[in-house]
Amino acid sequence: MSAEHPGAGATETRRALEALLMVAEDPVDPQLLAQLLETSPATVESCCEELAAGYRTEERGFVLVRVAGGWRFQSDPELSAYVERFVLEGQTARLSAAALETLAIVAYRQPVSRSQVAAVRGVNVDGVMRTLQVRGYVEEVARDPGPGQAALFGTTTTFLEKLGLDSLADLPPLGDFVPDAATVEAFEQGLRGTPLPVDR
Amino acid sequence: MSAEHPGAGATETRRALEALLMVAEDPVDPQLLAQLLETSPATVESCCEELAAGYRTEERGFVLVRVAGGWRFQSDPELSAYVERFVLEGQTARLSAAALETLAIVAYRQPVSRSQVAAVRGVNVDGVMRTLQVRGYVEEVARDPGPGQAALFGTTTTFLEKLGLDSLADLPPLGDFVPDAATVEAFEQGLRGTPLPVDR
Amino acid sequence: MTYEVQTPVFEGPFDLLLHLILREELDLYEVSLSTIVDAYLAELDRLAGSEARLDLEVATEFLLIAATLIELKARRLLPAPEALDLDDELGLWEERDLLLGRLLECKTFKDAAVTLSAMEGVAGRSQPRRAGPEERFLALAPDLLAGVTPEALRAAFLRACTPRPVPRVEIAHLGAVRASVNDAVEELSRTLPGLGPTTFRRLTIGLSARLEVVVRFLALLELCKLGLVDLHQAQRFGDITVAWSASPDRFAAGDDARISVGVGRR
Repeated sequence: MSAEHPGAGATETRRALEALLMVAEDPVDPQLLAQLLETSPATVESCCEELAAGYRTEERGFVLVRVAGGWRFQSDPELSAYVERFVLEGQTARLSAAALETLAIVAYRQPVSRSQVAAVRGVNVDGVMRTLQVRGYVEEVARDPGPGQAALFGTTTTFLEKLGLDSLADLPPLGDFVPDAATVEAFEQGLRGTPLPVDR
Repeated sequence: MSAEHPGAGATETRRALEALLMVAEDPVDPQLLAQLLETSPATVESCCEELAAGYRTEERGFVLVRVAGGWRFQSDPELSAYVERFVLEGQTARLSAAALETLAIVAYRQPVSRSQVAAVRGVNVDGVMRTLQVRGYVEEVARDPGPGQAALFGTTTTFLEKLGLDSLADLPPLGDFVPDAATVEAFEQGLRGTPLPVDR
Repeated sequence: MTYEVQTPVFEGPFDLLLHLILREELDLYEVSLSTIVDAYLAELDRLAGSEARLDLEVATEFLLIAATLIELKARRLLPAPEALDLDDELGLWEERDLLLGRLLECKTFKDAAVTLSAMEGVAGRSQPRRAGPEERFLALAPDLLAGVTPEALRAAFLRACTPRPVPRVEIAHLGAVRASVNDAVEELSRTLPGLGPTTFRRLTIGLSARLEVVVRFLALLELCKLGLVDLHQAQRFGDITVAWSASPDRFAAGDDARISVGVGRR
C-alpha cells in the first residue's frame, strides 16, 4: 500500500487517519483531522476519499463515509442483516452496572451536568450518557446558567414508563442518605470540569 | 481481494466479520461470531487471523487483535502519538503503586477476600480495593462460603483488556517474580542473626 | 510509562522493611534498631504533618514489625538467660519464618505489579474501537431497562455515592502495647532521674512477658532519641548501661506530646 504513495509522509498520514477514525465514536471533522495530522483539510479530504475508494475496491465489510460533517467508519449497509442479528442476539440485554449507576445519578440529582455525573462516578461518562440519550432514558433539560453553560440532563417519560413509575416523586426515597463530603465535593468539582479517566 | 478466496462464501464471511467487528463495543467472542455467521468457531478464528495478518501487511493504521477472549479492532500502537492527541481520555491517571500491588495480588490469588489481600500487603486495602472496583479492574465474584461470608474479589474483563491479555492464563506465571535463591538466602541470613557488631 | 517507586513514602511496614533491606542492601541485623525506629517515627511524623490521615492499622503494623525485629535482634544482643526457654526459642523461630515468608511474598507481588504496569503501558498505546452500531440499529436492541426495578436504581445510586470506607480500626490486639510504651516512657522518665546509671538488665528484672521487655526497650529508644537518656554497651552481648542525661526540669518543662510515642499521636 505504501508504494502507492509518493513518500513516507503520505503513508504516515494515511495510517494516522485510519487509526484516528478507528477510535472515533462520532464522525470526525476534517478540520480537526487536519489539525491532528498537521496537514491541510484538503489533504485530509483527498486522503479519506482515496481510503474510502480503496475499501470499496477491496470489498471490505466496512465503509468510510462522509456523514454529518465528518468522516467515519461504519458497517457496509449490504451486511445490515448480520449487524441486525448481532444487535438483537449478541448484545447483553441489560444496562451495564456503570450505565445503571450513571442513570441513577441523573434520576436522583436532575438536572445535572455530564461533568457532575462524571465527578461523582470518578470516570468519564460521555459514552454512557450518549447511550442513555440514544435509548431515550435521559435528555437535555436545561442549560447551566453559569459561565460554561453546560447542558443539564434529566430523565425522560420513557424512563418513567420503563420503571413503572408515575412520576419522579415515586422514586424510592433515599432515606437517611447523606452524601459524604467527597461526593458533595465531586458535584461541585464537576462544575469546574476536571478531566477524568474514561469509563471503560 | 475476493480472488484470494476460493468462493463467495469465504468472502461473505470475511466481509461480515469486518462489519460486525466494526460495530462491536467490546471484544467479540468467536463463538458468538460463529453463531451469527453460521459457521464454525475454528473458521472464525482462522478468518480473523488472516484478516489481522492482512492488515499488518497492508500497513493499516488499525490492527485486529485477540484480547479478553474475543477479537477487536484497535489503533496501531505505533500511532499512539496521534491517537493520544485525539482521545483525551487516553491520558487516564495511572494506578498508584499501592493500587498496582493490590491488583497483582487479586490477579494471582483470585478469588480472594479483602482481608486476605490486606494480610499480604500488611496494610488496610479497603480504599485501594474500592478504587480498583470503581476503575473497573476488579469486581466481587463470589462470597466466601465460610461463616463471615466475606466478599471474594477477582479481576474483570476490563482488566484483561487494559493489560492486553486474552485470558488470565496469559498472565506471566507468578513464579517468575518469586525472589531468586540469592535474595531468599540474603533474607534468611539476615533473619538468622549471626552475632553482630553492637548496636549503637 | 515506567513504574516509579515512591520513596521514601512507605505504603506499610513491609515497604519500609524491603526498602531497608533491599535498597540499602543491608541484612536485617545490620540495620540498626535506631534506624528502624527513626524511620518508623519519621513515617508517623510525615503522616501527622501531611493531609493524609494517620492510619492506625498502618501505625500499629509498623510497631508490630519493629517490635518483632527488635525482639529478634535483642535476643542476640542480650545475654542468654541461664535457663533457655525452649518454647520461647521455638516461638521466635516461628515468628522469624513468618516474617521471612511475608517479606518474600510482598516482594513477589511488588515485582509482579511492576510487570503488570508495564503490560498496561504497552496495551495502552492502542485504543479500542467502541463506536457501537450505527444509530439506525439501536432501535432494534432489546429494552435495556428490562428487569430493572426502582429499588435497583436506588441501590445503584447509593453505590455510586458510597464514600470511601473508613479504615477499620482494630487496636484490640495492640492496645496493650500502645498504652504500655507510653506508660513505660512515663514511668522511666519518673524513675530514671533518681536512679543513677543502671543497666537494661536491671530495668527489666522481674518482667516475665517478652512483650514487656520489648516495650521497655522501645521506651528507652524513644527517650534516647529525645536525648533524655544515654545508652551504652561496652562490649558485644554486654550489659547495656542506661543513664538519665537530662536535667530533671527538662522533662518537666518538655512537651508531653513529644514524649509520648508516635502511635499515640494524632
